[in-house]
Amino acid sequence: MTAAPPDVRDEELLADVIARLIGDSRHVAVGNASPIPATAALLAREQGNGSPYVSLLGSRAHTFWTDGGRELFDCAGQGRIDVFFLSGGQIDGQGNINLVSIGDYAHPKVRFPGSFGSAYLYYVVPKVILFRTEHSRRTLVPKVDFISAPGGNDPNVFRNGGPIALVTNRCLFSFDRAKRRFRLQSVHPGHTVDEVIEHTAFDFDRPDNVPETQLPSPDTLELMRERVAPQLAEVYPAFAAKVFGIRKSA
Amino acid sequence: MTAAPPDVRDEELLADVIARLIGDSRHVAVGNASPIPATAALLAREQGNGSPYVSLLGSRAHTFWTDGGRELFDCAGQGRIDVFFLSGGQIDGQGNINLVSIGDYAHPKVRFPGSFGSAYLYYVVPKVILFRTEHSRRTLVPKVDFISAPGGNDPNVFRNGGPIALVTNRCLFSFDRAKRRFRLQSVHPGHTVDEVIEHTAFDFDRPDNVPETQLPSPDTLELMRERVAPQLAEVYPAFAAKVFGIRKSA
Amino acid sequence: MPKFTTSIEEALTPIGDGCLLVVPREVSGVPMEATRALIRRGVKRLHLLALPTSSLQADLLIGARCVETLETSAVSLGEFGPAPRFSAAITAGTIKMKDATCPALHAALQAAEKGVPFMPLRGLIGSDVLKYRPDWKVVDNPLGENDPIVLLPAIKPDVALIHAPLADRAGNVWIGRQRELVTMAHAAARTIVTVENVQDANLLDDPVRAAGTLPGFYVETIAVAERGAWPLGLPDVYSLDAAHLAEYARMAATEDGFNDYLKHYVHDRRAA
Amino acid sequence: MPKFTTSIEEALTPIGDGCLLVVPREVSGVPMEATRALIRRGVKRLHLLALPTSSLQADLLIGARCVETLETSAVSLGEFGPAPRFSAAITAGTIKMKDATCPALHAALQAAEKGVPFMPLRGLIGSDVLKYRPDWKVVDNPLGENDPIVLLPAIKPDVALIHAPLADRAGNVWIGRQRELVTMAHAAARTIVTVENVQDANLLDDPVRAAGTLPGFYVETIAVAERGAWPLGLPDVYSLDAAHLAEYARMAATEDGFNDYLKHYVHDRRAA
Repeated sequence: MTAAPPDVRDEELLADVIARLIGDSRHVAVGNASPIPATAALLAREQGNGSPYVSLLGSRAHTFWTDGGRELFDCAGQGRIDVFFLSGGQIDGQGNINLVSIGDYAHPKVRFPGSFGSAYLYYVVPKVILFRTEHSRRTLVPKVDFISAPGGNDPNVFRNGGPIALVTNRCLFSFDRAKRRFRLQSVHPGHTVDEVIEHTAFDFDRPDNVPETQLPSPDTLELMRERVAPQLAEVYPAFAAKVFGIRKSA
Repeated sequence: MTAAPPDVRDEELLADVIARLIGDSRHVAVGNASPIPATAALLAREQGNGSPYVSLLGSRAHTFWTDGGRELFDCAGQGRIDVFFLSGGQIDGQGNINLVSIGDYAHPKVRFPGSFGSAYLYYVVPKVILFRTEHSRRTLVPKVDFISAPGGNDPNVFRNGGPIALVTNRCLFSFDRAKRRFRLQSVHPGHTVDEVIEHTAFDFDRPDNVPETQLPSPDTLELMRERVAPQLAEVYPAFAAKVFGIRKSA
Repeated sequence: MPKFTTSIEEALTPIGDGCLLVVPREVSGVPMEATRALIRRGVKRLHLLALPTSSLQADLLIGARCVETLETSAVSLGEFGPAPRFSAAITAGTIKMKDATCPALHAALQAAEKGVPFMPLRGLIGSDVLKYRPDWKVVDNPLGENDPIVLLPAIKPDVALIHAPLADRAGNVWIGRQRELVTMAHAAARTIVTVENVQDANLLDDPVRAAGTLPGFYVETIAVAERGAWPLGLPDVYSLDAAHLAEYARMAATEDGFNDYLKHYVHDRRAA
Repeated sequence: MPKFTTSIEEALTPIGDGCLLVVPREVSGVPMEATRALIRRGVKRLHLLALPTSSLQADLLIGARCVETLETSAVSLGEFGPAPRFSAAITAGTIKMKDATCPALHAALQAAEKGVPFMPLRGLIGSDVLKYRPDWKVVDNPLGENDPIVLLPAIKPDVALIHAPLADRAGNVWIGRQRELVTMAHAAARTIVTVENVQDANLLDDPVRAAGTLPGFYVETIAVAERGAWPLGLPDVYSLDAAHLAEYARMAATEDGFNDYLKHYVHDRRAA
């Protein structure tokens, strides 16, 4: 992905897309090793004059936890986390995610770290944003080999959360919880619908005319570069240097 | 109760009786405002060279809690409290205790503070010692008006604790969990079996010859007066002064 | 996120008539100044949940007719005797009493803290505490066999009201060992805090202080109330006012005496 | 009550072959020196429960063939990549894996802490995590209607093994914000602690320190292990050794490389 206008970096575009998905929320929690979602959350906070409250789980400075490892999950169970991010070694067309293994679970070909908190948070966080930069038939599959967390449930199952969108390096999908299907919302500059279809192994809905993903506005870019980047540097120094530092020195 | 030998105080006799009931335990917890059970627990610890571990719930200095009000109950649920003390506005012949009210629960004649933790601790603490100095037909009744906690349960109900004895100002009863009945073990010096029968409104078993409650040995009295009393003074200064302080200055 | 209010009255705004209000036991820091402010305002029909017991606070609110339902394991003035207005209200049948046992209330709030609909608890079976709690249900342990066990529905208070020694400007509150205050705040929709002092340094920046800190994230409003637990004590800060509590026990023995106490120590005191 | 041992090896005596051993996540203080001592001793058939995840500790124990069953929500070296010995053991089928999700492990230990046979948890239904856990049961919420919910049986570890910054002579251990260490100690039959330092002053005598203290009452044995979490970090004390972890990831990529690592950093290091 190299075709965004020269003055907008891919990371900036993706962070802007995610910030718009976050929208008007009270509390966004971002998992470890997620610099782009972290950028988006901090951007949303700048745009909202301090709201939403942002927790960066990777960092001690940007979290308030004092009740041990259970507090994040208790907090979500209390309805106090509105937005969270999940990914997957595989993601399928029904919004199921796989963080466990490829092949037969009993004798897997590939083993991933594990499901972490996904089998709970996917159900109780109202807006879960799926983020996977690698957009390929290897990652976006018709059916995951292992369901760490399902995209939906029968109506009698208690669930007040789930996926709202899937953001990749090529496009933005929204997720229709009723139909349990993704819908192509926009294609990032420099990419095409045919390319998205070619590299996506699951079926998805799309309008006749798929718009191009909107570029960050000049104001948004300035906020990201001037206000967000310095905060980010505390938790993701390498990322902040690579994405924002260079430009600053330019 | 005034007839114990002049050199042994009633409180000393009762504490010695209770200390023998505590016997060989790991952890004795004593509730608020219980100076005689506290004396007994500290005496047992002196006799056991530091074992059992003693928690005096009234005092911050003599408890280790750092997990809030639930820790006492969690600790008991973990099987880490071996001996506890309970009392009752009414205690009946089946070992049921009443800490709530006299008369119809919906329109009581007398209201007591409430059941506290008894409806849980009575089930999970292996040795619960009932202690009620007032031994009368008003307190020791055929059937309690309200069961804060029952003396026993059907065999299928999870229960690894319950009453082992009832200590009053007149005598010591043991409790037979299988029969759910009290048995008169000994009558304190200066009291008689007929007197116990007269002042007890529930039926109880008794041997043909009821022994007199054994007096504290000279060693025990010395331990109580020299080693226990000073520790006690920290939590129960008035009691320690009245029971032990006077004698010391004598 | 917490709002610092200049008056205790303003901080208490979220506590409306009929509020399900959870308050802590005497040794955990009881917001007595806030309690007097609620009585002055004339709050009505409280469902008061005292975790797991109460003393002067419940007796005052009951005597002042602020309480419709009381849910707790015991109310007593401890060494100062029974709680006279509580006893009078129960025998007169003027409040609805939901008798409980301490661990059941802790567990029911932990259920709300964890976002689960119930918590199991041992004990209780065969007691009249259970008999008079139709909301508590005995089921056969689904993971066991012929093993009856009680399930307690989660309790989600509208408001948790607590008093603590110290807060910082970010609204973090130091609660020390009083961990049930954390559970109360997690379980309740909103938490109101009065504190003795406010410091500039952020409590979460000091790992030692942070260990005993309730994050401001959970706090709605904060007001300063020096000696805000008086005449009760605040653990590790000041002890209770024994003379005053003895006077309360004496005055509150009769309704007239209690009303004199209210006039003198709750209403006039403010005017002065 | 806790026993201070002069050697870490002696402190670890309660951990026998087949032990159900619970250990904390990387950010809560991982007893790595104790882990190396267990490997040197050649402990076998551990049921390792990592609350709720693990990194180097699980990978080392698995590679050294100390683990029969692993129960956790994830194993990874984080920024240093996947956990190579874990991945190899799973694909080779040499360990029994009980996949979980973080809040389920926290809840199952809290059940043991509270002495209840199970805890309910939302989520999970429709996931393969649940499908492969026959010990987790879906029931219809007895307090609800047509409301399926998962019940998790309590987990009572034989031993909890933790590393903390500080203890006192009475065996009280300062754990700060790492509250799951308290839950682990409450849930486990026995708790073994290694610490960086031991101080004379009793931690419980200082209300500020006490708030973050695990009482010695729950502790079986304590040994001093300076930099006992190395090469991992200890929160608020020291950070991880990135160079070493990168070297581990490189060496452990193959079994031979891993064995060289064991020889050099676990076995010889001790001899030296």
